[in-house]
Amino acid sequence: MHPAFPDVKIDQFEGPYDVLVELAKKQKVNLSEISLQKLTEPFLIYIQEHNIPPESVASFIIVASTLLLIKAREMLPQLKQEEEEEITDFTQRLQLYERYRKAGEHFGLQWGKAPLLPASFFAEGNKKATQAFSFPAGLLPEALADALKQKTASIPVIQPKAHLTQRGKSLTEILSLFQTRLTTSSILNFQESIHGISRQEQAVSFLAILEMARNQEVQLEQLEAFGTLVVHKI
Amino acid sequence: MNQISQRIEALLFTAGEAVPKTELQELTKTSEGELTAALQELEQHTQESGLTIIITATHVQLVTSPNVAGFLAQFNKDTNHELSKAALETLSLIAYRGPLVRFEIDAIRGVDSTRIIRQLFLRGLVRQLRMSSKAPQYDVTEEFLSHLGITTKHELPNFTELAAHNLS
Amino acid sequence: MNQISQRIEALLFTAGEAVPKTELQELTKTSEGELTAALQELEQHTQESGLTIIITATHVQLVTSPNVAGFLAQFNKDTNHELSKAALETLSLIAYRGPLVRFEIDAIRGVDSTRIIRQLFLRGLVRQLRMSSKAPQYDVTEEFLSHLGITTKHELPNFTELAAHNLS
Repeated sequence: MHPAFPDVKIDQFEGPYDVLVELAKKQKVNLSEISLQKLTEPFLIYIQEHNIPPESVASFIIVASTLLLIKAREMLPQLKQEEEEEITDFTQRLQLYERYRKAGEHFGLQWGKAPLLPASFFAEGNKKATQAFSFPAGLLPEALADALKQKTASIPVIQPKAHLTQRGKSLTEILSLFQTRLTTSSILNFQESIHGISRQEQAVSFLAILEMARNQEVQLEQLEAFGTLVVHKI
Repeated sequence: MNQISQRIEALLFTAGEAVPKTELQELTKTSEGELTAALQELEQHTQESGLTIIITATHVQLVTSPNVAGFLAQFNKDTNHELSKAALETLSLIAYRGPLVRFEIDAIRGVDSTRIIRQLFLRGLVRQLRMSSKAPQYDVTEEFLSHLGITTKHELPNFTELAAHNLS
Repeated sequence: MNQISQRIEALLFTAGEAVPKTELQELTKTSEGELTAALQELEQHTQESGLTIIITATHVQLVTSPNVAGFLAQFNKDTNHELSKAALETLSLIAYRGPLVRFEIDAIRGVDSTRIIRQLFLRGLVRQLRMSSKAPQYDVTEEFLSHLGITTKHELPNFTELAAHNLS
């Protein structure tokens, strides 16, 4: 099991995330006064720093989206009626889930404490057939190969739904690449500096110089659309 | 015990693992009702014994009795039985509300359960009931019950309440 | 039955073979006299059951009862028949992809393979590998390989290709 997630620490509330959801549902905490960014930031930092299993991230997303829904409802009263039904469904589902989750915890405590054991559980080594060996008449190795080929051919091949691309350089890596280059020269031609690298890295490079411009490390100059993009060091 | 119960006990013993009820019926040439009666008698017979039977919707298995589970546990050095949080809640849903299809599990958990169900399946803790055209239904196995030290689902805590499909 | 008899029955069941009396005494912390009494009670209990115990001067073993010997014998008779398509398929899976647990075989075949595996097991073509509390794995036996005229699985036709776990 993963270590407990960090608690929420904001002016209005301090404690676990799911408790906050409960309170919000009972309107004991006014979500319209809470910044959702402040609420989720510590969590996002936490998952960057720790290796969290996807299931746990998923359960956090459920909590976060419930908060978002409740908050949206409070801020936009006209939505209230439409959403009312969905929220009731949602709350019911969460309650149902909670009951089985608790029951499952009990399984965890009891698991393997006093198991009922199958025959030969403590048998030494490998269990062999006690009956006489009887080899099937006329069985050839080729027949086995054919049987398996036929079986595997009958299994439909699952087409992947998502494609993974080879990971190129990250934004941080490309950022530092530009920063290094700009220590030696104060002007760069963007098109020249991205010549010959993959499209994915070209896109990341563009993001990198935008980020640098935002941080006022560089100034960008382009005289006409699709023209030469010049990067000036500030 | 009557002859059918004796034969079933011997078949379960030689099998060494869970046997489908349909196979027991076929091998002993009995109807569903006769099998149920025979299993009941066998269960009665094992009441004060070191062995008992686990019965699920589809299978029967001869195992050591809860009477001696504490005694045997001392010899069982295998302690690798940790289950993840996701595994526990999925098992709980399947145990109490099963047999059920994956969609129902997803709907209550609020996340896709394909991966976790597959893990449970490979560990022998759940099985698919229908493998033909329709979406497969899942139910817990004898292996699952045996790890909890019980012989039927009905011994699960609050079974009647949590097995009811319309929870208030 | 009393507690000692129950414990002994469970120990014999999980041992899967003859157990030395001295070992039973040690495990149940009993004297020779207590063990003899407990075995007597166990024998009494199995009087009308599908199982019984064989007691020799030094060992005890849990076996199927003479009551059901005739019934069980019929399953050993027709062993020299050719393999059915299902059996061939299962055997090829175990030969090329083994060791496999039953659930993996079920998953690839798409049907419950319990019975077929047991037939192969009883014919000595496959054996069970039991790794502590996990589900047993199946693999082909040496006798099986030697009857095919080969000494290792790797000599099976197209072994490398067919044993690969990723189906293309």
